[in-house]
Amino acid sequence: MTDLIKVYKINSMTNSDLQTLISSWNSELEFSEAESQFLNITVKPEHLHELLSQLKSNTETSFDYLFCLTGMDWGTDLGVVYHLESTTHRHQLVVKVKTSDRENPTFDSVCDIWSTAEFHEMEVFDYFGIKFNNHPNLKRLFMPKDWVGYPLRKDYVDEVNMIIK
Amino acid sequence: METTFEKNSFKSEEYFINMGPQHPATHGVLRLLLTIDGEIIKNVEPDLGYIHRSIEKMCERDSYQQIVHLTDRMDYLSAHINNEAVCLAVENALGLEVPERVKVIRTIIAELTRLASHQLWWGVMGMDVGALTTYFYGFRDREMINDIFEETCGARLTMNYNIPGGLMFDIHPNFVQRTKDFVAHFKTKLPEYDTLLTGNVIFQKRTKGVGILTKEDAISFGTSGPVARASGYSCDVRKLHPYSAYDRVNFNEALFTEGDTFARYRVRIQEMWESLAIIEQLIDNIPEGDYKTATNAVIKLPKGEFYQKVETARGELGVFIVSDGKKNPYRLKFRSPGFSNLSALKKMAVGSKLGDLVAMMATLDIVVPDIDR
Amino acid sequence: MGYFSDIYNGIKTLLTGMSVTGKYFINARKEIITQEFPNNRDTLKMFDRFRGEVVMPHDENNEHRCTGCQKCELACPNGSIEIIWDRVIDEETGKKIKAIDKHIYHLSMCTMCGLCIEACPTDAIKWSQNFSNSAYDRTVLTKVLNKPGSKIMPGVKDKE
Amino acid sequence: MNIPLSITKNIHDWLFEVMSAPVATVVEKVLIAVAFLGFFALAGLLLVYMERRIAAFFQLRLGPNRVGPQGIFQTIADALKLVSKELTGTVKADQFLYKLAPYFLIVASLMALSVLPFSKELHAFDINIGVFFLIAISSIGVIGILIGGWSSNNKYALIGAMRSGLQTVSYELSVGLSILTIVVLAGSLQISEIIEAQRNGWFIIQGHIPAVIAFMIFMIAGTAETNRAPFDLVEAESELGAGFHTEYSGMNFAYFFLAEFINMFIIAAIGTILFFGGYLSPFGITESIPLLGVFWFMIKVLGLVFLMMWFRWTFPRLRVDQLLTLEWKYLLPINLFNIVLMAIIVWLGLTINF
Repeated sequence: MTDLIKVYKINSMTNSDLQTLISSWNSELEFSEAESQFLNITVKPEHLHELLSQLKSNTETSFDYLFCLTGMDWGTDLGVVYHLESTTHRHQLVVKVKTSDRENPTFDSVCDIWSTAEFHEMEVFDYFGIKFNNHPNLKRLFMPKDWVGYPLRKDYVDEVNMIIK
Repeated sequence: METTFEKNSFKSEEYFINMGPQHPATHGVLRLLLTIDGEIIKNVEPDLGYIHRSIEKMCERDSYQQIVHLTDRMDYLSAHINNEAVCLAVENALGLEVPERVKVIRTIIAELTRLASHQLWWGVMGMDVGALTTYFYGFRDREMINDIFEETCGARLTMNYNIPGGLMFDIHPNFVQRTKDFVAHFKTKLPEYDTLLTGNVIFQKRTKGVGILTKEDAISFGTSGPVARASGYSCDVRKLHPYSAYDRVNFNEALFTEGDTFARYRVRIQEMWESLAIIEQLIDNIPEGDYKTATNAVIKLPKGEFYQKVETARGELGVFIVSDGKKNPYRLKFRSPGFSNLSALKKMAVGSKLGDLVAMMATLDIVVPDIDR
Repeated sequence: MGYFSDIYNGIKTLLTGMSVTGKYFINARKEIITQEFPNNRDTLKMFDRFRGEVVMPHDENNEHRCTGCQKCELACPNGSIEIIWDRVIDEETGKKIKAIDKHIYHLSMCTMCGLCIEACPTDAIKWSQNFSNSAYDRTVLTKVLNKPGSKIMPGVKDKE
Repeated sequence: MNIPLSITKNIHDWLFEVMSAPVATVVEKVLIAVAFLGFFALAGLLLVYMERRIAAFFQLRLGPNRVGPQGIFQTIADALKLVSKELTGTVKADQFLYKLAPYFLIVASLMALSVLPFSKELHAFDINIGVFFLIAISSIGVIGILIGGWSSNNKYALIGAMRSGLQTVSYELSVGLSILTIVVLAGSLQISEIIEAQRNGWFIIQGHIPAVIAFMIFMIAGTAETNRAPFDLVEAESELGAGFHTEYSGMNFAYFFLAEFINMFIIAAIGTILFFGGYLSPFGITESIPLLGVFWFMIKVLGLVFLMMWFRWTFPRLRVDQLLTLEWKYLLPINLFNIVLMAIIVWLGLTINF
């Protein structure tokens, strides 16, 4: 059984190798392994698309599987968390992007890199009001089309429907 | 010389069709906006949210014990596996080691859940392509599993048998015998599934070469579970990131490369055999011991981010917990398998016929509450 | 020649499929899997652990085991349980203790998760095995679990 | 109109005794019409009941068993319910066509019923082109489906109706050609003559290989003609909801529903007449009692109906292009070849006669 796991984890890069490699592309990245089981990269919004497309296209990293795309509200900052996995090397990575602009938060869409992002970004837009540039069809996905506000933001108030314990 | 023949004079007209929210083939309240030219599909646009209950928002309010029962209501056909995902995430975050007995029981029940889900899927798959009788044969076998669940967990569908730290109560004394009876029974019935439907020439014509998803697309669309494995992408979480007792059982990952509807069908039939094999390996070897480890009445996770993935009957379910050290999570995100699988539908369906769409939807095995959450 | 072998194989698979359903048709009387539900309601026995609804067992002296600690109320994810309690003077010790006035249970809001029964330190509430609890009026589903005039069993104490 | 069977002959004589000839003729025609309408309703209800019970047994269920002994009055209760229901429909439907469509369908199946011989000379209408008349009439029904689907102003209904059109146009061919194969053997189009020609062995035995092939093609094409699974694309419930009768309710829906079952009865009856000797008893065991012909006829018809139900509850549905492939690529060429084969066999006298 352990052999099988080994077969599945072939060519995997360790977190420190990944960090060395990725930091050589862009010096403005923040790396962190604290409080998480993955290597976390925090990237500035303007470098987001460039970094992510490089992460996918580079043969050493080749993160071709975006398995989770989460919208986040850190109280002051809004952001998106990308969970990436490589189907060839089987290593995993987390990329975070933040913005403090709560009125009109905007990031670049990653639909052209991973097709799955189209639906996930719609979901993030629906819940957090984060807009994505170059998204083909950005609209409310789950909430009614005329819903006011973004329900998963921490400052969202709805006295009728929400029961606070 | 300019020809007087105008292409436009023969132009066919496209029109919209609302498939759903109430439609027999959408398996719940999913609405598909179809653009159709005759019988040929030009565009598919899912319209979601008809059963949206904002489970993620509710999770931010509830304690960790209370979150578990909400996950029953997401993908209700793999309720136990969803429960397990949250419990594993909380246990890993706390650094809690659950007893061996718990791990084995969880694995057996998870595989029974997978079998029940695939049996229901098989019945409904047959019904979607027009063979109504399969539905009852699938349900006959599923009923035995539901009885096992009801006897041990107290409920047939939304069991809520897991709690962070173990199980709510020990297995029922009849559990082992009933499970063995079921395995013996189902081993005689599963070949019947093949003779009735798999081999049928009409069924094969309906499914072979329909709704092809290439490996590249499967990865790009983030598909997982049987849908991805039918396209040749090996993604079984039970193999890649073993949890519970999956590291000590011997089973094969069902893998096909055709990527069409028939391959997805065969992956699930193959998975039923593998699940039976897993149950057979474990059912005689349930170790003695406690059925749970003690946890505090109020569970507080340490500050940080925790991700746990499990393999449900539909694919990879991810639970992403962001904790700020309080008794309820700061943010909890469910990466549901059906959501990503559904996004690949457009890629598969465009250019095929209305009847094919129904077969594709059947093998995507969508559970709408899992998508809408 | 593939044309004719296609036809032959096609007809063969169709006939094997028909043999499966035909076999069940002949044995139809033996293998019926459905139940005639409302007719067998009286004889239908549910499993011991079946989660029908939450009840509070009382003994012959009309005494229950609930101390009014409200742990079930806290454990409930959807607010199905409300406890109205009061402080009364304990006859033995003379101290003021908590006692329930009403243990209100909203069956209409309950999701049968079982967390309240897990949380109860004195085993005051348990699952009953009754089923088909639907009613035409919602108010019927709001139940008071302790019987009128009931008292706490002597000797049952909160674990503080 | 000659009805020499003892009961009907007595009634005939009695009618002409008590009233003048023109009045008696009218009264007799009305009586026949009433008898057929009654039979139509009764047979429809019985077939619906039979379908539901048989489907239940295939599916390990019990089926309707509450109303009356073994639930035999269930369909009558359902019919009463349907009669009492409100007739709803779309506002923007083409009202005239919308209301006309069910009657089109039901009249077509009733007319086809009139040429069926229930026993020797228990025949309402024995014309010399009987088989031709049957084929001609049975394809009128599709017009009812087409205008029903078209006029209800519903896209699902429209798709269903269009599918029905193309399905009937193609499978009409196969039904006709497979019947023609038997006509080559019988040498007549008159139904009574076709049956009498089978006294020396039913045509499925007389014609052996080509007759068996013709029978298989007839059953496949006949199932397709009646829009039943595996060819129920017209109302494919997992694709189109209810297909062409999506917008019909109450009795209008019931007409469509009953017509489907009567059509099934007619196809099975044609199959019985052409291949299994109609009302003839096996090996002539009850030759002396003509009334038992009704019994044998019904037994054979219900046997074929059961076969069609067996198909329905076993097979998945075909896709619309596969439906056409089956007809034009497989059934039609085989059928043409089969007629030539049958002609050669009849020419060389290779038929099996007892």
